Amino acid sequence: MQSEWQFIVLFVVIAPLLAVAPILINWLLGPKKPNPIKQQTYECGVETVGDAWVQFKVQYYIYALVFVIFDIEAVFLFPIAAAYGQLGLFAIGATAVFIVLLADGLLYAWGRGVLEWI
Amino acid sequence: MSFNIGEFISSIFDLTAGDYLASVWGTEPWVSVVLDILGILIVATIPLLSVFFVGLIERKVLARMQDRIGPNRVGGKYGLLQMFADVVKMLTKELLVPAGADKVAYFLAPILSLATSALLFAVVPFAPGVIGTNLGVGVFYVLSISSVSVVALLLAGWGSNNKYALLGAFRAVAQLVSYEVPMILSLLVPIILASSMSTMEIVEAQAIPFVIFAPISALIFFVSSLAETGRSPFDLLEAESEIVAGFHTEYSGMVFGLFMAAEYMGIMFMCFLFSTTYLGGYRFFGLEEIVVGNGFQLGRLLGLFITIFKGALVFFVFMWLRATLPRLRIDQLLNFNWKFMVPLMLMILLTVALLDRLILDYIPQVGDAGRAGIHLVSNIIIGLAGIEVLRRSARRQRQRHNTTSTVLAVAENEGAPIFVAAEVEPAYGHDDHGHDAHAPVPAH
Amino acid sequence: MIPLSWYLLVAALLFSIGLYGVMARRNAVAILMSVELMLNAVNINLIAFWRYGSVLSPATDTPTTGWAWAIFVLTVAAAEAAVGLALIISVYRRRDSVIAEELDLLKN
Amino acid sequence: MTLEQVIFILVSFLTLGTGIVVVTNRNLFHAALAMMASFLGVAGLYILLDAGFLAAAQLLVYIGAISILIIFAIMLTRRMMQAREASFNSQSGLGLFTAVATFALLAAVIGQFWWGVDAFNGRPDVPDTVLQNTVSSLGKAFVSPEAYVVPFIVASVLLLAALIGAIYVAWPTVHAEDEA
Repeated sequence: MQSEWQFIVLFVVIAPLLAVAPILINWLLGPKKPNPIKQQTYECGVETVGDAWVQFKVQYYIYALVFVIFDIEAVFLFPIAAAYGQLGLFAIGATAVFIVLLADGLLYAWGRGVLEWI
Repeated sequence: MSFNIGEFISSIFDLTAGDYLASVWGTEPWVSVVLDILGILIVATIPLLSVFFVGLIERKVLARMQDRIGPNRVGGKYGLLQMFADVVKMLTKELLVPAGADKVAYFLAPILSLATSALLFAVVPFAPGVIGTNLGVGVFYVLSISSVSVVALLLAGWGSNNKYALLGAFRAVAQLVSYEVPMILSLLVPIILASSMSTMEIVEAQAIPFVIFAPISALIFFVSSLAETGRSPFDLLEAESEIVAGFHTEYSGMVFGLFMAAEYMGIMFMCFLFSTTYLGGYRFFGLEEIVVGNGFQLGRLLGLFITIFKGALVFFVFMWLRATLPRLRIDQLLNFNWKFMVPLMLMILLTVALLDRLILDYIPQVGDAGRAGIHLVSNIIIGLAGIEVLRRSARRQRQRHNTTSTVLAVAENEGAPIFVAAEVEPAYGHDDHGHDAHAPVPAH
Repeated sequence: MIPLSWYLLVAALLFSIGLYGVMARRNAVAILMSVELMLNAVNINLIAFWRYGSVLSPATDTPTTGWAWAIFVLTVAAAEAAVGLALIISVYRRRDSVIAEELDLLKN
Repeated sequence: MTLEQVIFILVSFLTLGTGIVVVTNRNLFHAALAMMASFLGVAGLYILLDAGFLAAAQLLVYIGAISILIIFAIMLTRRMMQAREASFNSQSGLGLFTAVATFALLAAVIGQFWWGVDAFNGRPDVPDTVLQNTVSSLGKAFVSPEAYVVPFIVASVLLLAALIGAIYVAWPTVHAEDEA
């Protein structure tokens, strides 16, 4: 383990404790008198109807999908950008091909109309 | 080497207390662990505590912009203790768990939200050599942590067992993941220009701030950081006219306070990240010799002040926009991202990558200033072209609206999901796709 | 010090857990999640062998084989999840079911 | 025990324990949560193996993107999630047997070749500069003709195909509506 990552590992352990402490204090200090009316979920003042599930549009999935593809692109592009000083024109060309191919995907999604919010 | 209180205090002013303690304690493994834990406590708690301050400032500034006074009772004339009073109130409220809630998800959400916001600060370079940990992949680390924070919203929405919370969470996630794409692309530009991913080295490379190299890309980064932190005009995460309070509808007391604190910490971090990647971090034209040089003991402190000053400047623009702009509709928001910012940013990225290579290979004699000038010109040309395209498409859209009959125009407007009702599909199952919710759904 | 075999054992266990999930779960989404676990196990192996093996090789440049293939596995995993979930959503819309056994469209 | 060993054991327990939850929990949402924790554990293993960049990539891609995709899919198909049916199929016994047999085989191979071999008892010492250069070497390798430029371009074609295919499949057409 490199020393700079040791910091991150310890931080990942400690950071949630920062959030747990206020919740614990709140639990200790606050009153504890729950009742069914108080615990009802909020629905603009009327009684709650059914459970929380509604049928979602497939649109949400599409946005996440395009995002996943660009995320992977980032995983490739960040090391290349970090090595930019040592790259030649061929490398830039290959990266450009990579980006243009993925931009094609975006164009397809656009042309197909899946990016329209309906 | 033995401990000397005078040297210790002077090392604190020099912002090198860690190095001093390391030299006193030696090189045993536990020393690095203890020093890391001390560093983590500093890096995590100072942003957390400055939320008190930043929140108050924002309330005061917003109030002044809207011709109000703002908090002015608690803690004297300026309401200095207002945020403390708020926290005391939050801490003494009942910890309510809504009926039917998924307790694991319900409590994990605020914890994850705050933890990720705190983790972001590990790589902010505050002054030369003053950084939580100088990761070689700093900017990439920031991206990965901020993409984890999206999960917290989903957990909150799911855990609350509330329709508005779930819808709000879904919308928020759609917005955040969409705007993460231009943010990724615009962060690549400083990395290319500095040829490194480490935040420290990006700052070191900015003899001329990168905002001068690529102002349009800086603007795109700024806009997407607004959207990532859910600030106005992109505050659809909590659009109270549509989805009550979004994903934190069912949260109250300190659990809600944690979401609030995480939001402010995220905003502060984005301000620092913008000033690190585009505004030159702790460097400032004339002062950088003093800041970077080691001869003067106040050098690092000066760097700290410059960093905070730049961050505060960006934060002021955040507040200014919040006081000025109305909220966007979600279709406008997503269209603007996918159909304008992402293509434009791809163009800028390709141009910067190609141009910089050509400059470095063929005309290295132009120096830093010439390089900046060439990039600036190309960037502005692309930006103007983008704006022209935008204007044309807006004109086309207006013409289309004018030619269609008024009735149709109204119907089109209603088709846009201004109301929750338009977004909730009837739960018939078969067609979870784009029917206008007002139209009767044919039974299959 | 951590021996190489510890990592390999963890990866083997994770792989077996994922394999069990793939074979035993009925829900298609759950099967997909198990497949992701198996791919992760493969990646652990790639990186472990990189760190214990090829870093030592006397190349002029830093060897990156393990990393590069781990990232390609990541790519394949993402593509697989994207298409697999799209299929599941599509099938759910038509057949109203995400149970893998009931999807016998090609049988009849 | 050194700090590294402690971290390794904790992280392994996180990875494997949540992995078991993924394959056994009836609540799909909780299974997805456990999967994220398992991915986090794997990222921890990468950090222990000096592959910090990959750990960050793991968080970015697996937790930040794929898990969200999976949760969205769970929500879209949630009517099946009420857990009224069995979550295991008839061959779960066979599955358990296969999994155990596979593990036994892998463990036998590991025991044969790598267990207790001196050369693999600890991570070889490598200069820090080499490890720090890995990311930029990786960037160079992706776009150099001697290394991975072909797989790199093929990966982008794969992603493009996945994007187009997934949109084509998931997006309801008029035609699909008629069929349904």
